Order: sequence, then structure tokens, then C-alpha cells
Amino acid sequence: MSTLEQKSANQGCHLRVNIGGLELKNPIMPASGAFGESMEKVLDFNHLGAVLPKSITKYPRKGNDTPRVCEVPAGMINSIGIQSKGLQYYLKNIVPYYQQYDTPLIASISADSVEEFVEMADILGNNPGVDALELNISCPNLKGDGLAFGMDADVTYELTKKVRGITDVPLFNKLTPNVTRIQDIALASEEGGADALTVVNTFLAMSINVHTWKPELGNVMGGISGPGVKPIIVRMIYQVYQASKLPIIGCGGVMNGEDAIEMMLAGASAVQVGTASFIKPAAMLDVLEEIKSYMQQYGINDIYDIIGKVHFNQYEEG
Amino acid sequence: MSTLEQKSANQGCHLRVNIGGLELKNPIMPASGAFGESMEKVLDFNHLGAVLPKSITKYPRKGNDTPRVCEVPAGMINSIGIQSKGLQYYLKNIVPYYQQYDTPLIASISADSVEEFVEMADILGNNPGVDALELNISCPNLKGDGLAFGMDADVTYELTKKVRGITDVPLFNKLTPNVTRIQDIALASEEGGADALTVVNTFLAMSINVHTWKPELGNVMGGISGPGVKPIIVRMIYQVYQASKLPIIGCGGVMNGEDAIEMMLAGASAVQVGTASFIKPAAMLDVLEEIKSYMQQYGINDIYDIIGKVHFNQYEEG
Amino acid sequence: MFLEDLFLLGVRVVKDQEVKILSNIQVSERYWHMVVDASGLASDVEPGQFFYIDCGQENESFLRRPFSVYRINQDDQTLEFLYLTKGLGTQALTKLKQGETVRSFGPLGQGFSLQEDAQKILLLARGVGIATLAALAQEASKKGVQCAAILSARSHNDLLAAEMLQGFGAEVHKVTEEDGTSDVENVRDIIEDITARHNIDAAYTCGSRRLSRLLQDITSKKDIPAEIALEEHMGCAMGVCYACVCDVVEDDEIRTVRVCLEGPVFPLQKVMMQP
Amino acid sequence: MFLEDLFLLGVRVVKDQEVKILSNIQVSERYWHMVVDASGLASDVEPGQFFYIDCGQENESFLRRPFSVYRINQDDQTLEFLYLTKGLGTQALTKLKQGETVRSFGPLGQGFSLQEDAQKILLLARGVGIATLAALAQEASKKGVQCAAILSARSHNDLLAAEMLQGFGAEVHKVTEEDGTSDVENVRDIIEDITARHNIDAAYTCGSRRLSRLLQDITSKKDIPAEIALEEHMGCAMGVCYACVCDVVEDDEIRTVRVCLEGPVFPLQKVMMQP
Ligand SMILES: Cc1cc2nc3c(=O)[nH]c(=O)nc-3n(C[C@H](O)[C@H](O)[C@H](O)COP(=O)(O)OP(=O)(O)OC[C@H]3O[C@@H](n4cnc5c(N)ncnc54)[C@H](O)[C@@H]3O)c2cc1C
Ligand SMILES: Cc1cc2nc3c(=O)[nH]c(=O)nc-3n(C[C@H](O)[C@H](O)[C@H](O)COP(=O)(O)OP(=O)(O)OC[C@H]3O[C@@H](n4cnc5c(N)ncnc54)[C@H](O)[C@@H]3O)c2cc1C
Ligand SMILES: Cc1cc2nc3c(=O)[nH]c(=O)nc-3n(C[C@H](O)[C@H](O)[C@H](O)COP(=O)(O)O)c2cc1C
Ligand SMILES: Cc1cc2nc3c(=O)[nH]c(=O)nc-3n(C[C@H](O)[C@H](O)[C@H](O)COP(=O)(O)O)c2cc1C
Ligand code: FES
Ligand code: FES
Repeated sequence: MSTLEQKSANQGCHLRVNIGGLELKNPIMPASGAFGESMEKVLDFNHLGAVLPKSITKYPRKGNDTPRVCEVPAGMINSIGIQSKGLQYYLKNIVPYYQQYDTPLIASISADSVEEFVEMADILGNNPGVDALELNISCPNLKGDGLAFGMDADVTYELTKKVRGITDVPLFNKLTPNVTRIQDIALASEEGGADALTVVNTFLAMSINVHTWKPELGNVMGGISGPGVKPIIVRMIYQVYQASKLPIIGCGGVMNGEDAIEMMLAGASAVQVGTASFIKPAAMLDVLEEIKSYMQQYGINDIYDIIGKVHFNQYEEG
Repeated sequence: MSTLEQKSANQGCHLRVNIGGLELKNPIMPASGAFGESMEKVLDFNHLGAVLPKSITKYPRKGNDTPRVCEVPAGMINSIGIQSKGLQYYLKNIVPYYQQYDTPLIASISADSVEEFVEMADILGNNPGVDALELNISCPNLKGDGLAFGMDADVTYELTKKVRGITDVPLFNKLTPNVTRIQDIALASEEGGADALTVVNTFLAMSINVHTWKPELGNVMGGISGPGVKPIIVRMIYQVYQASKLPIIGCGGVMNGEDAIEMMLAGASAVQVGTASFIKPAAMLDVLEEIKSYMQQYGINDIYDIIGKVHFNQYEEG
Repeated sequence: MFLEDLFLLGVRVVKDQEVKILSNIQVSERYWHMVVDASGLASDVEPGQFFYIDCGQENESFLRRPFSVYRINQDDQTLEFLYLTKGLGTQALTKLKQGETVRSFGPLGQGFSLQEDAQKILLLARGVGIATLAALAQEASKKGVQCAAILSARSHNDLLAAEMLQGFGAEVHKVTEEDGTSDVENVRDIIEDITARHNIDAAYTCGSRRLSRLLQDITSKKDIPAEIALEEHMGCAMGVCYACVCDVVEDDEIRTVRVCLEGPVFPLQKVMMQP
Repeated sequence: MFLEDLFLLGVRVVKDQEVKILSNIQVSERYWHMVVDASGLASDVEPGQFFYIDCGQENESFLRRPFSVYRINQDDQTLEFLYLTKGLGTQALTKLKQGETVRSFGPLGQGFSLQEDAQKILLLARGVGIATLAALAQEASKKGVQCAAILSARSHNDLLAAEMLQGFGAEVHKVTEEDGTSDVENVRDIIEDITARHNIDAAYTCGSRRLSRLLQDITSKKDIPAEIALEEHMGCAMGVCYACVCDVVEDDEIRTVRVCLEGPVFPLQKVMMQP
């Protein structure tokens, strides 16, 4: 494997990636819901590939009952329920706030209906401060047994196509892992006109306190994130990479540079970091540094020499 | 919550459970693939609720390339590929071997077609040494991108119904977690005539070595087990408990008595222990002891006072 | 301006760093006391603020744990924590030894406000809530503000901060389940007695919903400014995840605010105490 | 009877227990040496057998790790392990300190066979493979069997067991990448030289596929009985999970057998060496 051979001189790492038309200076960005303005105190947003605030809903939302997070082995479950100040506040405060940074803003949209997605995409996608849209078609926290748009290929296709019709901004579909065949949802997104895929949102999960006999979360169920589920996600990234031509943003359980490299080898062009920022507030910058050291160690000049390069001896899937 | 109040005197725990017609002296049994004759050196099989050897295939199978296991945070991935000596060996050696124990034998069947399932169920189900059948309709290790019978409700229904037609022995369907709505597969199993549900087999997963760029497993993908995925499984047990009347055998990530209690609160009537036996060979007996201490601590006389008793303040799902 | 908008404005430096453990010892059956070197901290620490501490990710303690400062020692640049051993995190914390370091993010959140002209304040603490109020007592003592404190606990064993408070010259009342003195009505009588004898300029509470409702009731009737330090399960501890919320009433509107950023200290009257 | 059926018959007591660490020290850049109290073990330990050791589940080392016994000291009832630090597990193992205990399951597997009438044996070890062969050299020395050993390693630094073997009276040949002497052809020459000078009754190898193929070739030509200790990733280490398999040829049939139960020691001629 020649790419792994130590190259004579390392002339600096090329970390730029293009995600469905959006140019990023490096592949590291926050995961929605684990990032916000108050993190400016702990890291310089200019160092990130993109900024990606919490999913926004059309109207203000109160969110779920507390406790909203609980800890599990190698992970956590959350059921924030998308507490939100609504689109107006977002347009007036959040979008302008990020203008001060030389980093593209990806706006994550959550909505209760296809129409609402279209309406919000119209407003946000056509706002000059927004560089790309991530459609959160996968949030499992809503009532109704964790159902999400992204659990159905036809709905995904319809939704994507309608949103595509209303805006030209790069469109990223954030998929849910709670499906039988993620490839089908990936293809539905591609056919609907998405420019990239975020793989993936959280797994629907539940934890019960054996002393109180109550669920650990006020909302009973929530989404599990963190390193414990990463191997399932690496598999999904690999499957989506085989099935679809769209660039992939890997997401789930990335705690360090090697986790990010693993996702990129599986096929991700960029990587989101969520829960790791709770364990270490500046985790994103650490991940980035570790990617650079890795590339230096192995003499890899361009991050594209890693993407999708997992290597097989024998078995190739059909 | 009166069941949690300390009762005056604890007159011994009633641990007997009935799983779809099969009486077990206690709810703890091994998970298929993590148990076998050579464990007799480390624990007395008479103390278990049931014995459950590795899934058997009709013909001998070589299994997958090594490495067949790898470690991940709070878990492991395996791709054994059901190495098997075939049904004849099983009938001649395995079934008679377990006759020496006063513990029911559940035979796990794996097959490549519905017809083969029926054929094997006919032979094993009508063998007096076999007390129940577990249909492994969920093994994700087979080639073809991890597809399994249990990913499709119609196939599950057909398969179950045909097997039901051929034998009267208690029939347990082992479900796969790699589905959009596990409730649908549970109901298909119930309608097809299954007597209980094992929830669940492993999640399809993958791990890549960032230094060699190769998958950690010879088979590329495998099934992830262990405590990291337990919260997803607790959720599934709870969902299946709400949807179906069949007794549930919880399986996945049980490392100690509290994990088993958690699954029982969610709705499991019995619990399988797999990976934990790799970490601690006598884990099953420890789990059992911890369940007894727990019941004593809270003055619970009958294990049925725990099953399905997760307790809600507000939210009840529809 | 609303509570929740206030704190995006001030840019205070918060650091996540390894701090050295100077001691970490068990002080009673369920309580431990840890002293760390605070010389490397970027900002001053205020009573009521907290640190988000990595208790050690072994033992499955994956997330960090929030702990308020128990004592702030400016002279020798140390910080003290008092913690109750409860679950995985606090148990893991007890394993850390003198000389080792612990990863600690802070100081975080908004501390108590102590008016310049205050003469006498009232502290009402339940259980380990005293860990949070003690730093305030220490500051009050430094500023010459007199303190009356009511400490409520399961048992005498859990009342270990009483002597420290007395050392600060506080008038300390202890109530316990052990003595059968900790019921709300008895505490009400003690508070009524204190407020009858003294002119209380402000009241502070931490550690019990029941007692907080009581104090809310008394202080609103008597028009005494009061603050409460709240606890909620946290994810990020820096205001981005919205895990740690509670409801406050401002301008007749219910607002859901973050304990880690807008709190943990809130005006007692604004907090909607869950039943 | 086939290899794989053999071991279900004998009921040997195997225990999973906490054993006390008497020392655990770094002996070279990459190697560590651990001594444990073996007085509580249920059975005698044979060279080639291994223990399945819980290196500490912190640091994400979830599964146990297999290590063969390096020395078996019957007199003071201790066992020694020599291990190479590689990943999470072995790194976690280095953190364990004298006086602490380590959970250890064993002795497991089938050891080497050393014929009663053997006069001279040949050991061929690569890298940490010597950790597995050393116990055999120790036993040979005890039984008065002479030993010739070829130790292959990256660097001199990694040849640390050489002196111990010399202490047992072994004739030791060292080859390294550092010296450019470790190529297969040079090793072949050394083996040819040893077999020319001595009547070798049995040969044993561990640690290198390349060298094992070489030894397979030479010993089959010369009709010298030979054994190999194999390594495979393990799940259960007790023969139930079929993670640790390798292919052997018996009666012209390929059989997939378990390294943890039927091995780790196998007749060299039976093993199908992957290319
Ligand atoms: C701002 C603030 C200051 C605090 N100051 C102190 C202090 O000075 N001394 C002290 O002993 N305790 C203090 N606490 C409570 C302390 O954080 C919890 O007792 C601790 O997190 C329990 O962790 P555990 O692993 O031992 O328990 P577990 O019950 O196993 O914890 C499981 C999860 O629930 C969370 N959790 C459990 N109880 C609480 C709680 N009361 N508040 C917040 N999260 C909780 C944990 O952080 C963890 O994520 C404070 C809490 C907050 C929010
Ligand atoms: C029977 C037997 C005896 C052994 N005796 C010794 C010994 O005496 N001294 C010594 O230094 N090493 C020995 N090994 C190898 C040792 O088990 C591995 O080096 C160790 O498991 C690596 O763990 P790690 O966490 O440091 O490495 P990692 O590469 O992080 O391990 C990841 C996973 O792969 C497995 N793995 C990696 N390498 C091996 C390997 N070579 N064999 C089996 N599993 C592996 C680990 O057990 C773990 O599950 C032996 C192996 C076997 C099978
Ligand atoms: C507290 C919390 C809140 C989240 N909120 C959102 C959200 O609003 N929108 C969204 O698309 N994903 C949300 N997520 C999911 C994350 O973006 C991410 O998909 C998931 O946490 C997995 O990545 P991680 O393991 O790196 O955290 C949230 C996750 C957490 C932990
Ligand atoms: C090494 C290994 C082999 C397995 N083989 C089988 C099998 O043959 N049939 C089956 O139904 N499940 C098999 N499983 C899945 C387990 O029965 C169980 O569903 C899973 O491991 C989750 O439980 P655990 O976390 O307690 O291990 C296997 C699991 C492991 C780890
Ligand atoms: S803990 Fe994340 S907002 Fe408070
Ligand atoms: S490790 Fe399980 S059979 Fe060998």
C-alpha cells in the first residue's frame, strides 16, 4: 500500500475538502446540537472546517422534560427535543453572529412536515449568511415512537426533491441509523437532489434506573451518541460510500484523530464531532491536530488520499 | 411504588419463568455462540435457566477468515460465520451431551433458506433431547451485505408459520436489531406462531485499522455486541413489549445483575448473557447472584414483579 | 434584557486544564474533600461557580461531573471541593490521589451576588448543598457580612461543614432526620425566628426543592432578595447542548434557561420549582 | 481421534481468579516482565500454556489478552510473563503495580510435548515468541535436555531472553535486522549447521510465519518432530466462540481448530501456514 509508505519530505498537509459544492478548509466541523456561540470561549471558530449550530425549528420549542441526558457505557443518550428559539431569532441573531468568522455556516433544519422543511429551506437557503443546509430528517426525539422522515425512502425522496426545487445552496441530508437499509435512504436523497449525506444521527435508545424503576430520561427514549456506537456508523458510512456517489460527512463517536481517519477510510470526506466536545471542550481542534500528525507520520500530503481507501484482501461486497 | 418498598421478610426469591411454554428455573441463559461444552470447566450448567449452544447449520461450515473478533469501546465485533460441524454431529454429540444436565436445551438453528429451517426444525424439534428451538433469523455475518431473514416482516411470517407447522416444541425467534421497526418483525413472528422472541442479535458493524488501512475482521463486517449497544436494545425490548404479547428474552450487553434487571423492567422475561462470559467466564452465575441480591435488597419475592414494570411519570407512547 | 441573553456578551476566559491534586481525602462516611492547585486558572472564581471535572473515564464514567467550589483560597491559590459519593463519577473521583492531576473545566456559570451594603445573610442548605453555600459564607466572612445558616441533613455525620461555618462566625442551626428536626415546619420556625431577631438582607439556598419552596414562600412574603443554586444533569457545561435547563418566569413569561450558563445561581423568585 | 475431540474428555480444573502481582517492570524499550503469585492455582502449568488476562477495562481494553507463561517457578510458586507493549491491552497492563492483583484465567490450552528420552532440542523464536519458548527451555534444562536456540529480533534490545537461555546452558544464536542477519536464508544456514553438528530430537517455534515455514520445510525433510505455538485473536479463550481458529491437516482433511483449546501448541507439520 504505497500511500502508507513514508514519503521523503512532507510539504504540508492539504486538508481542503469539497462537500457537494461547499469548500471547507479542513474536514472537521461540529455535530449539530453539540455546538454554539458560547463555545467561542474555548476555541477559535476560524480553525474549523465549518460551523453548524443546533437544528432550528420554525417556531420556538420548549424541548423535552429533564433529565435530558444520561450516561451509558462509552456514550450518552440525549433527548433535548430540539429546544429552539425559532427561525426569526435564528435569522436575527445566530446567522449574523457567525458572519464574523471566516468559516462557512451550515444551518441545520428540523421541521414537522415536508412543507415546513421547504418553507424554512427557502428562507435560510436564500439567506446570504447561510452557506449550506443540513436537513435533520432523522431526529428520533419526537413523540410517536421515534419516527423520523429519514426512515422512509419515498418520504426522503419527496422531501429532498421539494427542498431542492426551492434553493440552490448545497443540501446535506442527515440520515438516521434506525433503518433496515441505509443505502436506500442514501439513494433516495441522491435522486431527490441532495449534494451530500451526513451519516448519521443518533440511534434511538433507552436507559432505565434499576433503583427507581424510571427511565433515566424525562422523555423515556432518546438518541445514543459516543464511541460505543461508532463501529455501526463506520459500517454505514462504508455501505453508503459503496451505494451512492454523494460525498459523506461522517458523524458519531469520533473522539480523536484516529476515529476521524477511520471514518474517512470508510468513505467520509468530512467528519463531525459532537459528544467529544462534552468530554473535552476543545476536542475538535485536537482531532484536527491529530489528523495532521497522522498525515505527517505517514507522509500523506492530501487528505483525499485517505478518503474511501479502506483496503481489502479478499471479500468485496456485491 | 410499593414493589420497591422493603418487605418485612424475604422468603426466598421465586426465579422461575415461563418462556412460551418452556419452564426455566431462573431467567439466566447463555447467548448462542458464547457457550459450549468446554465451559463445564468453569461453571455448573445445572445452575442455568437453560443451555443454548451455538447455532447449528445443516451441513458443516468452515466459518469466516480470521481475525474473527476485534475489540471496540465497550464491546466487540465478531464474524465467526457460524463455524459448525453440521446437524448430524449435533444430534450425535451435542444433544446427548446436554442430557446429563437438569437444564432445558434450547437449540439455535441457522439456515440458508426457509426450507432448510423447516427441515432442521422438523428434525431437532422432534428430538426428545431438545426442549425448545431458537430460530436465528438474524445472523448478520452471511455474505450479501449482512442481509438476514429477520429484516423482512413477510419473510419472517412465512418462515415462522412453516416451522410452526412442523413442530410443537416452543419456538423462539431471535430478532435482528438492524431494522427500521422491530415491532413489525415481532408481530410477524407472533402471527406466524412463535412462542417467544429473543431481542436481539448483533448490530452489523465494521472497524478499520488506521495503520494498515484494512478492516479489523477478515470478513470486513461483523456483529457488535457488549454493553455499548445495550441502550439501543433496552429500547427495542421496551418497544416489542408494548407491541407484542409474546414473552421476551433480552439479549445484548448484559454484564451484571443490574443490566439484567434493566432488561426485565423494560419487558424481558429472561435474559441471555454472551460477551460477558468472555470477560468473566463465570459471568452468568454472577449475574444470577446479583439478581438474587437485588431482589433481597428490595424485598421482591417473585421475579414477575419486575418484568415490564418500568414506571412512567407522564409520557406513555401510543 | 433576559437572563438567557446576558451571558453571551461578556467574554470571560474559561480554561480546560489539568490541575494538580493537593489532597483528596474522605471526611465522613459519604463525603470527600479535594484540594487542587488553582494557580494556573485564568479567571477569579466566585462563590456559586462550578467546575466540570473529568472523574476518570475508566469505570464507565464517560461524561464529566459538575462540582461547585467549596472554598476559594486566594492567598495560597488553592480551590477546595466537597463532594458526596453517589455513583460512578464521584466514586471514580475518590480514586484520584495527591500529586495526580484532574482535568477540570472552569470556572463556569454565574455565582451568587452579595450586595456591598449587606449586613446579615441567611443560608439554607440541605445535604451536600452546603458545598455550594460554604464559599459564599467564606466570602461573607471576609467582607464582614454576618451569616446565619441552617444546615439540614440525614444525620450528624453529614453535617461536617458546620464547624467551618462557625469558624467564620456564623450562627449555625442544625436539623437532621436523625433527630427528627428536619421537617419543613421546624425549619420554617427557625427561619421565622432568625428573621424576627435579625434584619436579613439576602437569603441563599441549595440542595432541597422542599426547602427552596419554603424559602421562596417566606422571602417573597418578607420581600427579602433570595438566590438559589440549582443542579441539573449536564452534557456540555458550556451552554450549547440545552441538557441542563430549568424554567424561570420573567416578565410573566416562562423561559427555559440553562443551569450551566445562565445559572447555576438564579433569583429564587424567578425559578419555577417543580412539585 | 482428532485433535478437536481430544480435549473435551479430560476435565482439568481451570480457574479465573485474582492473582497478586509480585513485580511488573519494564525490561527494555518495548518489553515488560511481570511476576505473579501462583500459589492459588488449581493445576500445574506446562510450558506453552497461557493465561487470559484482564489488563484493566479502563483505556477501552474491553476483552482480555492471552499471554503464555515465560517461566514457571515451582519452588517459590510464582509465574513469570514477558510481554511486548503493543496496543491498549498491553499498555494498560504496564499500569498495574506490585501488590495489586490481576484477573487471570488459566492455565489454558495444550502445552509443548517434550519426550522423556529427548537429548537435544532446537528452539526457533522470533520477537516476543521467546516468551513462549523460554518456559520450555527452562523445563528442558531441568530435565537435562540440551537446547540450541535461534533468537531472531528487530534489534539487540529485543533479545533480552538470550542470557536467561544461556543460563540454562543453551547454545544461543542471535540474528537481528539491526545486524542484517535475520533473513530466512541465514537462519536456514544456522539450522542446517546445528542439525549437522547435533542430533536434534525435536524442534519448536513461535513468533514468525516465515520462520515457521522454514522450520516446517527443514524438519519435514529431516523427519524431526516439531511443534509450533500459534497466536490468534481470541474471544472466550475456552473453546466456545470459535474466534481463534487455524487450519490443520489431519488424515488428508483440512480441519479448522481452536488455538485456545486444541492449541496454542500444534504439531508443526499439521498446520497450514497462511502465505
Ligand atoms: C452546578 C452544580 C454544582 C454541584 N456541586 C456539587 C458539589 O459541590 N458537591 C457534590 O457532591 N455534588 C455537587 N453537584 C452534584 C454532582 O454533580 C452529582 O452528585 C454528580 O454529578 C453525581 O455523579 P455520580 O457519577 O456520582 O452519580 P450518578 O448518579 O451515577 O450520575 C449519573 C449521571 O447523572 C448526573 N447527575 C447525577 N446527580 C446529579 C446532580 N445532582 N446534579 C447534576 N448531575 C447529576 C451525573 O453528572 C452523571 O452524568 C453539583 C451539581 C451541579 C449541577
Ligand atoms: C496463546 C498466546 C500466547 C501469547 N503470549 C504472549 C506473550 O507471552 N507475550 C506477549 O507479549 N504476547 C503474547 N501473545 C500476544 C498478545 O496476546 C498480544 O500481543 C496482545 O493481545 C496484544 O494486545 P494489545 O491490546 O496490546 O494490542 P492491540 O493490537 O490493541 O490488540 C487488539 C486486539 O487484538 C488482539 N491481538 C493483537 N495481537 C494479537 C496477537 N498477536 N495474538 C492474539 N491476539 C492479538 C488483542 O488480544 C486484542 O483483542 C500471545 C498470544 C497468544 C494467542
Ligand atoms: C445533546 C445533543 C443534542 C443534539 N442535537 C441535535 C440536533 O439538534 N440536530 C441534529 O441533527 N443532531 C443533533 N444531535 C446529534 C449529533 O449531531 C450527532 O449526530 C450525534 O451526537 C452523534 O455524534 P457524536 O457521537 O460525535 O456526538 C445531538 C446530539 C447530542 C448529544
Ligand atoms: C463470538 C460470538 C458468536 C456468536 N454466534 C452466534 C450464533 O451462532 N448464533 C446467534 O444467534 N447469535 C450469535 N451471537 C450473538 C449472541 O448470541 C448475542 O446475540 C450477542 O452477542 C449480544 O449479546 P451479548 O452482548 O451478551 O454478547 C454470537 C456472538 C458472539 C460474540
Ligand atoms: S450542559 Fe449543555 S447547555 Fe448546560
Ligand atoms: S477464543 Fe473462543 S474458541 Fe478460542
